Formats: sequence, C-alpha cells, structure tokens
Amino acid sequence: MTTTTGPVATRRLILQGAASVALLGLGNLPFTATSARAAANDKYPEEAFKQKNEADAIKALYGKTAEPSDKVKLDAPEIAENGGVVPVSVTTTLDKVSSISFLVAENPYALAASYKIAEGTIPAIANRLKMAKSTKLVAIVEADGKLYSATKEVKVTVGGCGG
Amino acid sequence: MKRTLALAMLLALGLVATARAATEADYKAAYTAAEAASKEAAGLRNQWTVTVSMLAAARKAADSGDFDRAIAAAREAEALARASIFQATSEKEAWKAMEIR
Amino acid sequence: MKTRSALLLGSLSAALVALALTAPRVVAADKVDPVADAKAFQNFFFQKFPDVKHEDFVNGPYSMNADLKRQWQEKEEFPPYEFALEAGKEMFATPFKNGKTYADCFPNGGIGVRQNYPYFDTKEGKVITLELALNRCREANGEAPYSYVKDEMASLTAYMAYTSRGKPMDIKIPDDPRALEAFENGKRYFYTRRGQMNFSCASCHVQSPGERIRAEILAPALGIMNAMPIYRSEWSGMGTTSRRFVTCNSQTRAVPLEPQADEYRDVEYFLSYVANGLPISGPGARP
Amino acid sequence: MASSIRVRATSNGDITEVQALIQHPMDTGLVKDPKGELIPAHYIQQLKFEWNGKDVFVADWGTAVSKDPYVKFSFKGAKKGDELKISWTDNKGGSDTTTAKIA
Repeated sequence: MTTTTGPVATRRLILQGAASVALLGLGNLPFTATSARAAANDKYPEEAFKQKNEADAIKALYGKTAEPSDKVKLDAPEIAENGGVVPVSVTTTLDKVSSISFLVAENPYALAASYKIAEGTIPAIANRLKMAKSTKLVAIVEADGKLYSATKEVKVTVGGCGG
Repeated sequence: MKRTLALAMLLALGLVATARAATEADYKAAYTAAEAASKEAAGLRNQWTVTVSMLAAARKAADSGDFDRAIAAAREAEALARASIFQATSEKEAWKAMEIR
Repeated sequence: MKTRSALLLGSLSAALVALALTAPRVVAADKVDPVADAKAFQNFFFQKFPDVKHEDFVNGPYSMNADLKRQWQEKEEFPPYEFALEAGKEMFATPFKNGKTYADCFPNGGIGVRQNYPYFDTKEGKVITLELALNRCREANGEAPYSYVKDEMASLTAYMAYTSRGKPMDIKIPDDPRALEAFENGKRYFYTRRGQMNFSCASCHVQSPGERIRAEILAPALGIMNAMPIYRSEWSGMGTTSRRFVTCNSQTRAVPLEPQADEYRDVEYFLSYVANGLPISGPGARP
Repeated sequence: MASSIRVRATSNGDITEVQALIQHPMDTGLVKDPKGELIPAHYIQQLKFEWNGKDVFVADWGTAVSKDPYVKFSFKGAKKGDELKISWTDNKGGSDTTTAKIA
C-alpha cells in the first residue's frame, strides 16, 4: 500500500478536511433556514451532535439534566458482537413522551441519535449504533418536559486473532 | 619513511573500503539465502506472511544503505522461512493427531 | 534471536509429541472412508454440545451463546444481507449479452440447488464449487468472470443459497478414487497447522468452538459451510466462502492461496460432505 | 434505480409496527481509505415518517448510526391500506423518499 507521504499528501489532506467541514457547515445553513419555517422542533440539532462528551450533548439538546429512572428500559448487549453494528433498543412506561435520544459516552461525539416522538407514537425504539470502544450507553427520555435516563455498560473489542 | 607512510595509508583506505563493501556483500549473501528458503516454503504452499514482510524490510533497509539492519532482517526472514518449512514437513504426519475419528 | 529459537524448540517438541501419538494409529487409517468420517465428525459435536439442537449447528457462533443469539435474532428481523439478496435476484433474472441467463447453466434453473454444491466432476476429475460454476457460466456466455471475494459473487451465491434455505445439505462422493483423494486432501488441509500462529482450521473450530477469540465466539466446524455466503459486520459487507478462507489464512499469518485453489475447493468439499443432512441457512449474518 | 429505503409496515389492531432499512454508507469522516486518505463524512442527518400529512416519527442521526441503518418503532391510529411516506436527507444534500402501504 503506497502512501504518498510528504508535503503533497498532507496539503491535500488539510484541503480535503477543510472542504468537508465547510460543506458540513454550508450544507446545514440553508437547511436550517428552510426547516426553520417548518415545525420549530424539526430543526436538526447541529450543535448537540458536535459536542464531544455526553453531558454537554444533553445540555445542548434539551438544556436540562436527566435523572435516572427505572421506568426507562434500555436493552443492549453485554458484549457487542461487533462495534460497527450494535443493536440497541429502549422502551418506557412514562407517558407524554416527546423525545428519545441515545448517547455513546466513549464515542468521538457522544450523541448518536435523537428521535422526536409525535402524539400517538409509542415510546419504544430499536436501532443499530456504532461504538468505538467499551463504553457507557445512555438513553434519555423526555416525558412531560422532564428528562429521565437509563445507562448500560457495553463491552466492545475487535474480533479474530489479529493477523 | 615517506614511502612506508603512503603504503600504510593506502592499505588503511583499502581496508576501510573492503570493510564497507563487505557488509554489502554480506547482505547480498544473507538475502539470497533468505530468498531461497522463502521460495522453498512457497513451493510447499506454506509461506508465512511475516517472512514476506521481513524480506521486504531487509530490501528497504539495504536500499537506504543501513546494511547492518538489512542483514539482521534477512537472517530473521531466513529463520522464519526455515520454521515454516519445518512446520510443513512435520505437519505431513502430525495433522492426524487432531483428526476426529 | 531468543523468540526464534523458542519457536523452533516449541514446534520441535510439538512434533515429537504428535509423532508419538500418531504412531499406533497410522496403520489403521490408510483407507479413506467418508461415511465413517462424517458420522464420527457429527457425533463429536453432538456429544460435545449435547443441548444444541442438531440443525442449530448451522447457525455457527449463535448456536454457542445465548446473548449473541439474541443480537442475531434482532438483526435477522431485517438482515443486513437484504440488499445483496435483492441484487442477486435481479442479476439472476438479467440475461447476458447473448440472451441466456444463469438459469440456463444450472439444474432446475439454479433454484433450490445450492445444497448439492460443491460436487465432484468425474469428467474433469475435480471439485466444482458453486462460485466456480457461476464464473464458468459467465465465461461460457461471453461475460467476464466476477472476483471470487467481491460483492457480485456474494450476491449471486446469496440468492442461490436463499432459494435452498432449509433443504438438507446433500453432497455426493462418486465411487471414483480421485473424488476420495479430493475428500482426503480437504480433510488434510482442515487439520494441518499453518502460519506463524501455528493454527489449523481445527485448532479453532474443533478444539474451541463456543469460546471467545477476543470479541468473537468461535463457530463449530459442523455446518460452517451451510450459512455461506455471510454478511460480516466486521467487513460491513458480504463475504463469499473464498473470502472467508483467504482472511482466515492471513489472520494466522499464513500467506493465502489464490481463491478457488485446489486446497480451498477440497476443504469446502470435505466440510460440506460431513455436514450432510443439516439444513442450508445461507445467506448468514455474522459478527 | 430501486429506492434505498426498504420498509415493512404491519398493523395489528390499532398499532402499526414500522421497520426500515436504508442503504447508505454512513461514513463518519474519521476513517481512512486503503490509500490512507480520510473518507469524508457522509451520513443521513434526518429521516422522517409521515402518515396522513403528519410527521409521526422524526429521526435526527449523527455519525454513530450503523452503515445501512435500521430503525423500528410503532404508532397508533393508522389502519391497513393507509400510506406511509418516508424520506431522508444527508449531510451532502443527498436525499431519497418512498411510500409504503400498511399491510
């Protein structure tokens, strides 16, 4: 595998990096503008997804802190069969649920996914997330304006005998 | 006196040259031996990935003129190739020990 | 220097021990008897894992660990190989430039026949795997062959496996000395240690199925071919039998052979034959 | 080209269970390709499920959602034969939409 080391590659890398960041930013500007006209809470929580750790992400997303509650059932494997595809699901008996989010503490960016639950939609979600390494997994449920959470430890390592 | 001095100098220069050339020749010898062993292992269809990468490391070190490292790498490659040849020949019969009967 | 001599010493002593062990039995095992081998192979796993249902062995690691099985069942609701399956179905229906399709190359139009592959071709005197037959069909119809380790071949074999799901593996060994030799060659490859790790397929899949190799649970060798091709989360993509053999080799630091090499086709022949009677479960989803 | 969204919506009684699998690389922007260069971030940011003109379910996704993402939820009120509209947009401005009948 020939890697083009030296100044040329690094310059291209920086340019590429800059381009994609600009794109990200640009891509969102009009997006947020258009969606501003749509229902207010439809806005893509850009800021929250940029936060590195879990506490900042929750604050950016909801602006308040959560308290653990056994009414939030978080289901995830004890040892993930593969860090790239970890089946995670949550159900809750709380009512008037308006939002559910999943945060993977040890990931480069803690917030993984956030869902808006409309009136009449059952507060139970299953999805498949990526986990960089063994981590704390947090599910947040916003019910009737208050935040409730459940956490679970998930072990993640690579497989096989290495080669 | 001057003549002997010149002679001594010439000799010393020759020695140094041969010393440097010797390592390149040593490298070539060590590399060909390693390559022969690796070819034999490949012939037995039992080559190891580490033999191949060690041979490449030897070539790379030689290209950059570091013959000491190149010789060490070539010797390591040969040892690995020999081990894989030994594995192939001993497994010709040894596999039966694991067979489910 | 120290590690190398230790390695030589280690393999020397291992060889001596092995030689001592095989000496008495070498005389007994010269005639190749696939039927007895298959019975012994299946009984080994049935006795080692008495509470695993026989047909469950084809689910590999998931037959060995309940937590992993739950993760798998959740994935099976909408499996990641769904796209490969649909691509395979579409490719199967699209005619080649000369108007023919894969259906013209296979018995029963290629539907529900996967359980008979690989088979031994008495004319050519060698094992023909499903992947080899597919590429031969393409070449016979003027199309370029697919790579054995890439997605197109995996999609085709995924669709053909899907059409055979549940049918018992049904591999035949014709009464032909070359077929018996191919079976024996496959068996020898399966049990031979290779690579600097000095592992054979059996070191992992016979001696320690159900145990962890870092994050993964090792699958039992019985029925391991029944789930091919597999979608592996680790590759986040499809993998044919060839890709699995090649990657297993390089993990034990053995230089892989070319896909569809004799040894690979013969070991697939051996492993499929000894799993006769167990259902086809491909395409499979694996860690 | 076949849609990138596979949906299965089944209703029993008043509850409709929806499962969706979407074909998308979901690149995080942190992974290098074999030549050692960073693969730029390319991931679905928002996925909407609309029934009868109303968004019943909106997913905001980050880079930690798996490749070929999958999601399952259920909601009340719909009945067999109703139509469900599903659409996503990603950070590169890509998008796709499809409709599915509730079985």
